[in-house]
Amino acid sequence: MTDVLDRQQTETHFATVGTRPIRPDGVDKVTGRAAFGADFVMPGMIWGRILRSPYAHARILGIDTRKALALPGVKAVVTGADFPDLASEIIEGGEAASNSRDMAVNVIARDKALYEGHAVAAVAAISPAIAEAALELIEVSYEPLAHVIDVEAAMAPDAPLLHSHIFTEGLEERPKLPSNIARKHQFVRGDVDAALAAAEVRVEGRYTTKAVHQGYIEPHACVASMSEDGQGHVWCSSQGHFMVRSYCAKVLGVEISNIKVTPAEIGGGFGGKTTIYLEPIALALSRIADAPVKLVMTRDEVFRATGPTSGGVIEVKLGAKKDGTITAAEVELKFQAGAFPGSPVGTACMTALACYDIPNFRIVGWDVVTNSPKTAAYRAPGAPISAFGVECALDELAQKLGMDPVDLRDKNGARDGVKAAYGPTFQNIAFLDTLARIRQHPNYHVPLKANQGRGVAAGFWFNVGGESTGAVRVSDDGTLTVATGNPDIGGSRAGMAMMAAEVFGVPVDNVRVTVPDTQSIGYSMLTGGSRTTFAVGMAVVRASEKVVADLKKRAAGIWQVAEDQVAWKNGEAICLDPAKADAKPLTLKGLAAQSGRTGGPIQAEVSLNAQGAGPGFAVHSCDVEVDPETGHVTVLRYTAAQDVGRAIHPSYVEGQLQGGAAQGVGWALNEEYIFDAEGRMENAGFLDYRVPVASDLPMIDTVLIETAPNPRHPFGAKGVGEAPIVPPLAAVANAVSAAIGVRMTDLPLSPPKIRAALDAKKA
Amino acid sequence: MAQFNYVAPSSVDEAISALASAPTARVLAGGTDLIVQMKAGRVRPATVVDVKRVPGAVGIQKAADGGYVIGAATSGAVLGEHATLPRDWPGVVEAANLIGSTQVQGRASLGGNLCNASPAADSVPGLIAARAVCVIVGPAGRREAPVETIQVSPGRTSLQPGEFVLEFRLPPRPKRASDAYLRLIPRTEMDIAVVGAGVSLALGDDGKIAEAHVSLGAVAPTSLLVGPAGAALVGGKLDEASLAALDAAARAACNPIDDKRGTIDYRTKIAGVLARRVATIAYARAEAR
Amino acid sequence: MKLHVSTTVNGDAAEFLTDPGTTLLDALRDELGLTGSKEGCGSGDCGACSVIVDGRLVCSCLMLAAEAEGKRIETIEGLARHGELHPIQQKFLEHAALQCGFCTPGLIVASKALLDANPDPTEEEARYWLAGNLCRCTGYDKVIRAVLDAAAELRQERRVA
Amino acid sequence: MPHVLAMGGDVARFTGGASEFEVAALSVGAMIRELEQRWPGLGEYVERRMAIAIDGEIFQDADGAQFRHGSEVCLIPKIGGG
Repeated sequence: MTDVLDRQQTETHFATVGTRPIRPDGVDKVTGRAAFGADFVMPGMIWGRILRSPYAHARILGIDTRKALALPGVKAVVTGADFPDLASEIIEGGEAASNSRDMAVNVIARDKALYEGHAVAAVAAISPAIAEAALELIEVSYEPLAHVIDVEAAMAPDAPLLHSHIFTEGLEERPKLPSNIARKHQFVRGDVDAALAAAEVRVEGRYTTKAVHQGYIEPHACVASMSEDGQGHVWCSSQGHFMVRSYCAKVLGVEISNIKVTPAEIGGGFGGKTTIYLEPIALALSRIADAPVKLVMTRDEVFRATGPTSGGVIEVKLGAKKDGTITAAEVELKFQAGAFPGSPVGTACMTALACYDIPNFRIVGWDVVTNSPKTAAYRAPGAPISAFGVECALDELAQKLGMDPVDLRDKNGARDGVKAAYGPTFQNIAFLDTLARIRQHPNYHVPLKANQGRGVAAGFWFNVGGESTGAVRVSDDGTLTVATGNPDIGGSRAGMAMMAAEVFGVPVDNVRVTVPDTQSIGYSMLTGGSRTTFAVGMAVVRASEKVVADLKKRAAGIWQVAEDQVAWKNGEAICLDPAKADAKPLTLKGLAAQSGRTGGPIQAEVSLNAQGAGPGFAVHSCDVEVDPETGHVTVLRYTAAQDVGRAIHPSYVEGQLQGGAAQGVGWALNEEYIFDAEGRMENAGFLDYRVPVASDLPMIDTVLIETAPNPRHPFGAKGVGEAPIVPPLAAVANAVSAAIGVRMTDLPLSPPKIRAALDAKKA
Repeated sequence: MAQFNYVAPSSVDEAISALASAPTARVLAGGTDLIVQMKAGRVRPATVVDVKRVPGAVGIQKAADGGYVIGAATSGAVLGEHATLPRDWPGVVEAANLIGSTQVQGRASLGGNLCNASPAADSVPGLIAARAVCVIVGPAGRREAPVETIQVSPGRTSLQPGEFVLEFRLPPRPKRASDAYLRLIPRTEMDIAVVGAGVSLALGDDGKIAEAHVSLGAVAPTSLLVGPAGAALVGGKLDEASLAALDAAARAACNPIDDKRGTIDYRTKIAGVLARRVATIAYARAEAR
Repeated sequence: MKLHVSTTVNGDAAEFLTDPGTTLLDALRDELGLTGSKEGCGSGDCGACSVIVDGRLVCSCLMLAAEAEGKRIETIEGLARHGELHPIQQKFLEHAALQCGFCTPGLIVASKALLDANPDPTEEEARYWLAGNLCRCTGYDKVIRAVLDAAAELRQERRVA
Repeated sequence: MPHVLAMGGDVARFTGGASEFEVAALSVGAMIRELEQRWPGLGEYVERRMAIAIDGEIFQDADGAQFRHGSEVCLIPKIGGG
């Protein structure tokens, strides 16, 4: 159960913020009305399918589409040759920058297939069955090439080379030869070598993780129509329809103004829907077929062809004094990027030590291309992987020092005024409170039995702000419509309605929220980086304040008093002018009814670029029991505490903590990409890619820490969506290691690995 | 899915001729394996014969000898809800009820699970340990065969063209006899068995094990009836020595592969662990009857 | 060759023509326009397509449309009646038991089948019954609380009735 | 004068090794122009690739953001997210 003590301790009281109303889009979602990507149909619509490479790495010598085109019912076939060749260029899609040429080649292969599942051609036909049959008639001649998927193998000088144009960035001098190492990142402070040498206690470890998928349940889907005048319209589920618009325009080489994107409901993303796969192909097929084209991925395609996050190697050295003061940390990270540069190793470096105040450190990260699907963002990109290594090493250090793992983190924990390892000085953070609340939680004091273990870990995420638009309209009955440019992935419409209701002083039921298409609302960066409630919420609050100011002005006009003689309270304008003692308050409804006479429709749209998102800190504790004969792990208890600034809708904040914890438990115990000797994925389905099911988990207890509201946000909100997936990998691994008395360093902690570790311990 | 003919015959003979009509014809019972394989293009039958309307294919009857006749296309959910079957053959029922989710239970059948011929089929070790017999119908008429003779290798069965399994026969269950099935999976549900073990045993009046049958799944190309493992239990009261002998016999019978679901070493060790645990459960159940 | 199928969907007679290879899920979504049932995997591993056929919970992606001949089918669209949400739907809203909402129709249909079969499930029984319904957003905590709360309310209603 | 510290990224490549320096500029936009003047290419690099933390608060693409005298200005790689 979530404990809300902290909110009671804060003086500020809100009418709506902090309550738990039913979300405005809820009924549509429990009745099956909500329309997701694959639910949309258009008159005259036809169906597309995509042909994908069976090879992990192959040169494409030729593609013969004639037989497919000759099949009755086939309306269009496209290959890489139907798309423009783009120059290498960084484009700011609103999230982590991506390279437009790489994105275009990832959408559909040109001269080489770089991973199994890489799209090589696509068809559109009058029925799904004909489209499927047509795929088998496309003849592609491949020259298979040696492939490499393991990150360290890919870094070797003699490794099969994916791209001849990659020369490692970030080195002292540009290398003479191309390689698979796209970039070196480095973050240094103090003299780590001297500090390690002088340390009274040292720990050292090598940790490894496998590629894992976001695992959203809704496969990618879109309907696209490209008319003869070059106007394209896309209906799709994504984390940002403005992102889809700009990326499609890039890949197709058309003007942004020629593409309109209407957002569908999105069935989960977790970062995986922050880029495009199907949309430009559907548009290209539609342009040729003169009909709207629907493309829907199978689950198999989602696993083989959309972005997982990196598998990685994390090497950690820590040095400390006997009293537990950490004096030195050395971290080296090697990340699979997939087929193109851009693994999250940069943010993994920046977050690796962010929870702690460490005077001397060196963090080095390597971004390495491999013959696997191009990685996409996944919830706090990179942070869970580096935290896995660092938080396990801290656990080992605590054991060596004979210290409680929470106390060790508390002694070295980040607090206001501490210079973060990634540069800036922290302010308004509540990491120490978060640790304290885990230490106080009853779960942390339940006695453990044989074969049981307890693990603790911490995690950090920056949270971001960014360009956002919110519009507020007053209907003539006085009810409100709020519009934003951000797809609602987890209940953000509830937060938007609540923040607007708070400003207007009206019941939240009087507020409707909508997410219009790219032509009907101002530009907004995508829904990601835990930015929506913070940044888009700011835009909605500012727009609401503008409308309230307008309402006060109109009331002043009606009363014939100065504007400063009008106050706004509980949804109505109040006249302060003693000379007008008889002036009855003017309600929102009353003012709306007179809008025509007082200046016309009442509305405001605010676009801003939100800055100063407050960082989030999470601390999790996990209890497990291990079956010593089978190595099977049961999660007994799980507690997630987090510095959330202030929870707008506590239920959905708790939901973020619980969902992040569950994904992290899956990552720790069972989830992994398994490739065969040819580099083909062996478990591209939910049967053998094992995400947690309901019976795998206990209730996930949450503690929302609200002692450090974000001063930049009108109601103190911080981003909450990403931090909760950072600690679980290490929290679970620390618990398992404690239960079996062996340090487990290679994820996932599947039963065979644990049984093998136990056998090795006996021997 | 590739195109095919769908037929739902209402008699055994129609079903046989439909199956005989095309060499690639396949029987559809619950479809929880067949439809997945057809979607993936792994099988492309010209004809799909839905046998659920064939008399006898669905339902559970008590046989004259006190045993059971179970329609091969009867869903796992129906087995679990039967008035007496779960009491008399708890191992057979719990094995069938471990196949997939609640949703899959609504469709998946013993016949489909057996004839899909996966070495990891959960219900097969339970049936083999129970000494269940298949009633097979085909162009050559009706024949009976022990369950362990049906699977010949992964994906292949000993059924002849036009033949299909219509029913399973389970022997009558005396007092002080019971069975059990256990499997090891990485999660708690929804996985394919890494190892499965079924034990059926009967106690003599002296409380000693008079008869015992042990079957293992997912440790060889087909589910195994492990004679020496059963023999290790007979004559004892499940003391440490006989459990150790059972463990050793189970491991000795293993001929598994390394794959995405488990290693040779792991599967072999777990076969012994599960054999011991499942024998203990079956013994306790037998004593309680 | 198309097959003619006549069936009952949410109490109303429904007829459609289908290819033998069309699944019940595709028929519901494409022929009958009932898109509340979702396809998350197409292989029976996620439960987003859960429907109730002759009182039995099944994955509609693992059933041929042709097999529906003469069957009674209940989908998510049939749960709310006369402008009233089913108590399970109401509890999902009150407990915030959904985030993206894609798995929600399948979870609610599966929960209805659970409470029809077992009006008073334990937390463990609910978790195992619903193990075939993947949810990636919620970690299941609020889903299970909603289902158990709905069970209590339905038992109360029965007592009153 | 605002004190600038660069963490990560390739700033030192432009400055001939320096990752800490003072600037006269009192806004992000002015700093970017100043850096471009002092180390050709650095201004554009910072504009495209770096976020700017002013006294602990992270700003991205915010030319108007103001510094105070003695502000801590930290250049860090731009941050995305999931």
